[in-house]
Amino acid sequence: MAFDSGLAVLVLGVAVWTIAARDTFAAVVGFVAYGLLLALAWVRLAAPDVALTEAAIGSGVTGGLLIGASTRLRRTETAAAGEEPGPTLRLAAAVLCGLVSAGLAAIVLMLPEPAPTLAPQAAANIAATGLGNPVTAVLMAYRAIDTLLETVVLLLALVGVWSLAPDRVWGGFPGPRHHADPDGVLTFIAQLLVPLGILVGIHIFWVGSVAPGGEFQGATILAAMWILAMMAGLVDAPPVSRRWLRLLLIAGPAVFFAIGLAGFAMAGAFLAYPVEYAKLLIVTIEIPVTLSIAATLALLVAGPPERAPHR
Amino acid sequence: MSEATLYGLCGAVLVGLGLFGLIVHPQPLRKILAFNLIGGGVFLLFGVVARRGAAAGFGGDPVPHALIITGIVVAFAATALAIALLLRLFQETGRATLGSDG
Amino acid sequence: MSLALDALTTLAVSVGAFFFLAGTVGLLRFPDALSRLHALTKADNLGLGLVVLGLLFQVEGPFAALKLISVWLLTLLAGATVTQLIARTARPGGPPV
Amino acid sequence: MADFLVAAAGFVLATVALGLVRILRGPGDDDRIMAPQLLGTGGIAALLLLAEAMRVPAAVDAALILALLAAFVSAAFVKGFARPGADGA
Repeated sequence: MAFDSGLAVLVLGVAVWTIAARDTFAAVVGFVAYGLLLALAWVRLAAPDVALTEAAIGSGVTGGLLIGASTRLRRTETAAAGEEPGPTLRLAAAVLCGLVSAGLAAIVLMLPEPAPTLAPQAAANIAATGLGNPVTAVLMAYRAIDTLLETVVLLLALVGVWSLAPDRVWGGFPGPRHHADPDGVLTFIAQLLVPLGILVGIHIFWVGSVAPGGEFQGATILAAMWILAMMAGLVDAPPVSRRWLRLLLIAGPAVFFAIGLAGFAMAGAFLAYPVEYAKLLIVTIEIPVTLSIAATLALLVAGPPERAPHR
Repeated sequence: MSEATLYGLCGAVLVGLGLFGLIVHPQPLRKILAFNLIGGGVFLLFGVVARRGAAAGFGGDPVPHALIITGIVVAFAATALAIALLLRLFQETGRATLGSDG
Repeated sequence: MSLALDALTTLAVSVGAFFFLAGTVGLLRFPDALSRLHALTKADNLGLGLVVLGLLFQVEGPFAALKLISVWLLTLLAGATVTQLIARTARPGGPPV
Repeated sequence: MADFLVAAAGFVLATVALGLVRILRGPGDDDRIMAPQLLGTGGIAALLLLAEAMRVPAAVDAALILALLAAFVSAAFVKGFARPGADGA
């Protein structure tokens, strides 16, 4: 309990810092710390699957994305300083936000007893999926349509990002070209970490069927390693018009959707799996989904095309 | 007070803090940061509901856990899109604020 | 037997925690960025190593032990190289990254 | 044993938090780019201790992820600083 109180105070402390820091870069550093502390909180709340996701996405990849943006926008900081709202507006905002917090806190204190739960249903039906991890079972079986739509949402976000490219570079390379310095430290780090990271990513994905982990966490690590290789200049980002890239991006949702449709024939409903093949089908979906998510996340971080394609 | 309640109260305060940042910061990047803070708070509130639903040998209700994981990934996608929009705005106008420019 | 193992764990983890404290003290007291970086990485990596050592007395099975050791090795490798990178950036007029 | 390990995790976290205060205050960014390194190591130690204390082996996987991504975030930091504002725009 003392540990939890201390952790909660720390989380609130870095949150206040993230809001109050003068310098945007300092605020981003606070946000990375926030994600990491939340990952610890998720372990304490007996949600290791969420802890893995938070450590990978909430802190890691989002942190990398925000840092890139904050260093690019550095010069605009002073210009924005004059546009801060006056004391009256700040006070009104503080009162409003205090009320929102108080309302939510009251709800937390008044949550029904005993708490409603779907855990017994999940436990009763997990055998039908052949999986050992209830969270993966929920993601891939009972709420599979959510997960299918989520992969589509990621693609839509990527289409949104790409659509911001100026016409002359449409279909070109995302982000600046980084050049590898053969003796550089960054090159060395990338050469060292990328293979290890790919291994860890596959491990996290693979254990997801029986233990905490799964396609989102594994895919995020793979994405981070691809971005690291791009930053170090070991590989260039592919032009977004490449056919193999487009195929890679839609492979996951397409296979997911196809097996979902096959569910009508095999088990009488969309995304229903026949019991004897459930695990095989789920893994068949998960492998392309992992690769597609990894590619989508990496390209979301890489941003819209900035350099015209070679012709 | 149980530890779940403690984290729930923490989540409630985080939502308020993030909302405050979202309102008072003029820079869009700070607003994006604040929005992600709110997200963390909301997920924590969800996690408390999950933790209280511990049953059948699970440490928490797996259904909210799955929803939180979905939420974290979608929040990332939204953040990436917002940042791309912001950088494009900066590229076009040389400014990175949304203020009244007339 | 388990009492002896527990005692070893307590000892190693305590010493490890002490090194984390030492790292923070260095961070607070040292005068410039490079020496603070030095204090931070050396002391904290040693602290983490001792924590891992202490936990090795508790784990069941060689696979779990191997995993703990690989977490430490990965941290060491990544830490050592990234620290180089940070130091080059922190040092004015240092060689390019 | 579990109580001791949780207490140790709390202690490590507290020292890291103290260091974080120093780093975040700056004034320069030289110190701030150390933050992922500091947090990474301390966070990994806390996660490993909690994994054993609470019998959640998956927290070791979280530590593994953190070890990788702390390096990734540090690299992103340094990359951003090596050419401030040089790219894009």
